[in-house]
Amino acid sequence: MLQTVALRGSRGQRQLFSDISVTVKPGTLLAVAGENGSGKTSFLRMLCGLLSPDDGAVLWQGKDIRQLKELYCAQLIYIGHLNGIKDDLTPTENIKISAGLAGGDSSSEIVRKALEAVGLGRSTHTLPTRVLSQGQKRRVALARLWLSTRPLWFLDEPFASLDTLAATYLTQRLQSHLGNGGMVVVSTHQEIALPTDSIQHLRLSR
Amino acid sequence: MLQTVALRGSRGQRQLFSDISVTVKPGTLLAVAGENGSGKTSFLRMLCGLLSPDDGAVLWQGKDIRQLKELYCAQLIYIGHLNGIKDDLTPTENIKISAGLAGGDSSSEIVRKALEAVGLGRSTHTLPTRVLSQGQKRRVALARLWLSTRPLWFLDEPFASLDTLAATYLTQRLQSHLGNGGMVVVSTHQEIALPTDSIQHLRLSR
Amino acid sequence: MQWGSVSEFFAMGGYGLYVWVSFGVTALCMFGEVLAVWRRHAAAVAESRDVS
Amino acid sequence: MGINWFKYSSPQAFHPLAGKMIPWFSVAAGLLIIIGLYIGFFVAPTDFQQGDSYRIIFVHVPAAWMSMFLYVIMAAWAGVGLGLNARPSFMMAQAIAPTGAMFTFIALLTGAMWGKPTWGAWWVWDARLTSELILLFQYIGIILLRAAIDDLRRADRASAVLALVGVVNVPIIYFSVRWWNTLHQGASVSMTASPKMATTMLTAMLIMTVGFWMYSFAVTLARVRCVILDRERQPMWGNQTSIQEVAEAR
Amino acid sequence: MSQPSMSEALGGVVRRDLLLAMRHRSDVAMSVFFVVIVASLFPLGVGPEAAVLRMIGPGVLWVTALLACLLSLGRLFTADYLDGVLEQTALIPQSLAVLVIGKVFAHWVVSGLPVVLLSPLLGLQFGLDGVTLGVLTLSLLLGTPTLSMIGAIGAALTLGLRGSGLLVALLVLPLFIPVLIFGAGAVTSSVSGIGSEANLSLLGACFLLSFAFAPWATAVALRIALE
Amino acid sequence: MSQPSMSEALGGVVRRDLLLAMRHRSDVAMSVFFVVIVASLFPLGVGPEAAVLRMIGPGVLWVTALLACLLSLGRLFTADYLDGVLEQTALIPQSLAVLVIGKVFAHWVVSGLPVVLLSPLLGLQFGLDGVTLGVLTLSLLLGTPTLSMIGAIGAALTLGLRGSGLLVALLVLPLFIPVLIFGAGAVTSSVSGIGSEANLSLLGACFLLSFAFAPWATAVALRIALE
Ligand code: HEM
Ligand SMILES: Nc1ncnc2c1ncn2[C@@H]1O[C@H](COP(=O)(O)OP(=O)(O)OP(=O)(O)O)[C@@H](O)[C@H]1O
Ligand SMILES: Nc1ncnc2c1ncn2[C@@H]1O[C@H](COP(=O)(O)OP(=O)(O)OP(=O)(O)O)[C@@H](O)[C@H]1O
Ligand SMILES: [Mg+2]
Ligand SMILES: [Mg+2]
Repeated sequence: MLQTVALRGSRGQRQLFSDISVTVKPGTLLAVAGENGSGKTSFLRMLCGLLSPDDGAVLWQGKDIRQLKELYCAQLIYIGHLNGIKDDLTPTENIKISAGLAGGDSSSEIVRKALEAVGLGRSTHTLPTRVLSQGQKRRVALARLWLSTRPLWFLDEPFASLDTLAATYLTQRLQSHLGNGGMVVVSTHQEIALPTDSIQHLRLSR
Repeated sequence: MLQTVALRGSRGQRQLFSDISVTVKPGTLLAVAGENGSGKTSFLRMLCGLLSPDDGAVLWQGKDIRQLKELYCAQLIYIGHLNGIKDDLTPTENIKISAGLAGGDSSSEIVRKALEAVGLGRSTHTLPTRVLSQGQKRRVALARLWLSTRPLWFLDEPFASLDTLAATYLTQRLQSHLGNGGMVVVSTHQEIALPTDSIQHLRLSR
Repeated sequence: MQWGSVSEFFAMGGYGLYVWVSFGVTALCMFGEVLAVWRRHAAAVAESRDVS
Repeated sequence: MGINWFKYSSPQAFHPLAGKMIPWFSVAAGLLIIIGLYIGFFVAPTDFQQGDSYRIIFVHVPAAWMSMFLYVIMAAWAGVGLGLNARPSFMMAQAIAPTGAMFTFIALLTGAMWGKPTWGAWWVWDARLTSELILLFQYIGIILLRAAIDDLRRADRASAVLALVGVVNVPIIYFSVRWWNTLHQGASVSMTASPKMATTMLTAMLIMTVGFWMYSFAVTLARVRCVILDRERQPMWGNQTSIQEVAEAR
Repeated sequence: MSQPSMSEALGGVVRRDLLLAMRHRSDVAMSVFFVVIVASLFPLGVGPEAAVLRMIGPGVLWVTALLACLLSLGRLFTADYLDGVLEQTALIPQSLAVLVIGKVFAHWVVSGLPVVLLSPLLGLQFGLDGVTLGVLTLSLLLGTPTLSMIGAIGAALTLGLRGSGLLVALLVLPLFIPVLIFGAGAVTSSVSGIGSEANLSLLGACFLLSFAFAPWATAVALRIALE
Repeated sequence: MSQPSMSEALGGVVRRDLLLAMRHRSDVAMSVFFVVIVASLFPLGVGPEAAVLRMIGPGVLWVTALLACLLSLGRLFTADYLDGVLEQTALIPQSLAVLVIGKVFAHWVVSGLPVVLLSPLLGLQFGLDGVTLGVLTLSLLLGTPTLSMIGAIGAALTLGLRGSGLLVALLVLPLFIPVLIFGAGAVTSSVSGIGSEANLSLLGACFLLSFAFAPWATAVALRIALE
């Protein structure tokens, strides 16, 4: 269970949000909405521990994530605006290495399946990621979700530049993750086609 | 009037599209659709002359753009996946300089109006663009459209990472441009809220 | 006191140049720093008055 | 939850306090330096080996000591800032750097002025001299790194890390004369051995040193006040009126 | 339709790059400090003998200038390439070669000019005399823009041909060497009292040659990189 | 839950960086090329007298190695920062300091090791004898990883800042100087027949010191840069 307690965040001189207390229970998704520049990305990075809050705390299973450190990192996946993949490596290599770094199974078979699950055809698996299109790069980044056994996902506008087919794949994956008791925090400008009872909304305003 | 004649394009070993012949008349918009990796970006770059076609030609007012060169560049605006703005300059400086480079009016007043038209509040005009959010950066890039007197616009997924308000602004701007006899080629995964008679669809398939 | 006259004092036994440049530059640096900080403070106060 | 009471120790409260302390330190500095100079020039005898050139010692050694002390103090504030996430200690570190750089420059310059008559060269690439030059580069690096970062929070913490890393150089400077065979003079003041210098010389030097300390306190505190005002002007700490009152309540 | 004049376009490119450089006022100070520090490294490594220092001085200073150029070459096009400004530049209705001259000029003002202005001081460190200092400054004034110009080709090619950077090195470094030899040669011959006119005019020829061809080659390389 | 062992995480980081280096093998070639060119420029610029060359050889070679390290520092974290790999690395459930060691090691293998392996050949150019060549290689073997380690701190501190190539030079060169002095000192003392043990053990001390503190400082600096 992920909890925020009176979280306050600012960038530079600007306070973005304050006094945010939400709870994300297993099997639920928190959709963070808000205008451009309202602080969605900052909020997500704070939940990951990449950004430190001005005030308040983020609790995982009741413990402050600043105490948990690596133990907390082992619970989460974060996919930000940046894809976090190496342009000069192929999708296969990228996913293989990041699966290895996550401590999971990284056999070629599994990596191939993950890439196919996200709709990348065989022929693209061995091209350098640099030559892929915007949407294909995003798919490579998202393929990590298909390998993951971690409960906590933070996705920053995962649907951006995906076509409708890829968006469906992603929605299905989110649904199955929630079904397994996973937790998701996602920022997006779009509607998410999931059962409403599993979605909780948070709106940041400027 | 923009015309393509039996255009064929390929990247690496892969043929992306072939035999594309479309005509974009003044006051109309060409919406290019297609899955991720189907070649939308490549098609747009080809229309700008950044990429050379394998076969066929792009004609502007009946003349091949490879002959026209700089004369053709003076007719168009291209906004790609990359924003083409300098992270270390402020939005004002960025727009001012790119207006100057386009040979247009670049008075502070006009620049300010353009930034406000795209929904960027005063306080963000003088921050370095680096600290802005993803969507705010995109807005800065799009602000160029409000300064432009050029007839031909190429927009590559302009709606990506914009919030709904910004998307409305953009749609309105597109409409007024078309109303003035402008031409737009846009690639997007979303529906565009414009009168259907001014939209022409092109679907690229893999 | 070992100095017979003022000029003897300034000559510093032939090492006047070295000694006085040392002390002079030190004094210059220290006074300069004080002046710079003082002016910066004045400017900061003036500006914070402008803002409010 | 992390305890962050340092974060709330208010710079606003510190500003007038510093304002009250500055005059005392300034007066002390002025008096001590005048006394030190008087003893140095009129009481201390001429050295039988070096003649009167040795009188450079009265600025050289205090400046050299200050350059090292101030670095250590700056690094200590930086460390406290990093450890407790305390903004005021970063401000102290920021305020000390220019003064430290200035004393380093003075030590180098007066050393060069001394070296010409005694060693016959302005500059030699000796361990003590080189490491002192490195110290100057370190100060400049810290100042420039801060200037290169717009975000205050990052600027504070990045220059703090750099300051801490650079501390290794200080013992190198201090012990270089003992560790290597250098042209430069070894320590003549030490805790263990009795002073080798004439007592008047030593007295003058020590008084000058204390004077330089007082000067550093005064200038640093004054600069901290500027830093506080500069930072408060940005609306982060809100409450503009109270800042103006603070500024005027000097 | 709206089309910028050549001076407008050139001015815009130069202004943007200078503005970027001035964004942090410490930028220029930095290249000065870099040169000072590197020039002081050599006495540290080589040892303090004055005769040796005077002998290696010209070479060391020239290598230092070259390195300052080389270090800052990375920011010539890479940033523009990554943030999409380069493709916008390619779409400006002016000859790309002209715009390249603008970019190279701005780059030189920030990274080359400070070194030129500083060189007399550095020369003093190495014990060079008055006339030689003049020759040093003049040779750098002719040589550093040439290096920037040639470097631009390399920088542009590196954008396009990621895999074959060795080819780039093979192509550009040999072009750097003559400039270095003529430059250092001019200073050395002045140190030993021989006239330095021959070397200086060779440097001038290098400058003209690079001015005539480098922008064009760079523009072509950039278009290839953008495809 | 799935948590990589330390060796898995370290291995992953090293493997990715080496794989990337193999993708553009030119990077490796570049630093070798740089060293060869700069080292060969000196005999060209200074003149062919054997005695002078032997005297300046150790210093020039060490300065060259130092500069090669400096030039390649930009590659250490910048790319990872821009494409988001760095923030993913910071989220790996292992101490970031350990992962930094992995990255620095991979960087050294690509940019430092080739220089070490090449150094005997370069030493021959300057007329160094057999024992001295050994000392040169050994000193570089101890010194270049130290340089990479120290350089990593500077690279991390200046991540994402403009003009960072020069800023990084300014920040790390002061810390490089002791390494340079001990390294060049070891070789010089071997040239003049004095034992080089003292300098070599000082180099060793520098290595241990930097190994103990630099990764930690770098990790802190990276977290600051990512905020
Ligand atoms: C640019 C050249 C020089 C530099 C950078 C320099 C640096 C320093 C430093 C850092 C100290 C303080 C360290 C300590 O207390 O052990 C010091 C102390 C001292 N220096 Fe220098 N120095 C230079 C030239 C000279 C010269 C030319 C002389 C005289 C011949 C000299 C005489 C002394 C003396 C007597 C002390 C006091 C040592 C003690 O009592 O502990 N210095 N110098
Ligand atoms: N140094 C600074 N000074 C002032 N404001 C800053 C500074 N750094 C960041 N900001 C502001 O902080 C906000 C960061 O927002 P963030 O990236 O979290 O937004 P977001 O909700 O993810 O937006 P988007 O939908 O566009 O991705 C922006 O509004 C930006 O202008
Ligand atoms: N060297 C190459 N070899 C093989 N295929 C390549 C090569 N370079 C590019 N491609 C392919 O060309 C296509 C480029 O597509 P483009 O970027 O135009 O797509 P797009 O329609 O804009 O996609 P998106 O919606 O994701 O932006 C991709 O499918 C990519 O895999
Ligand atoms: Mg965002
Ligand atoms: Mg595309």
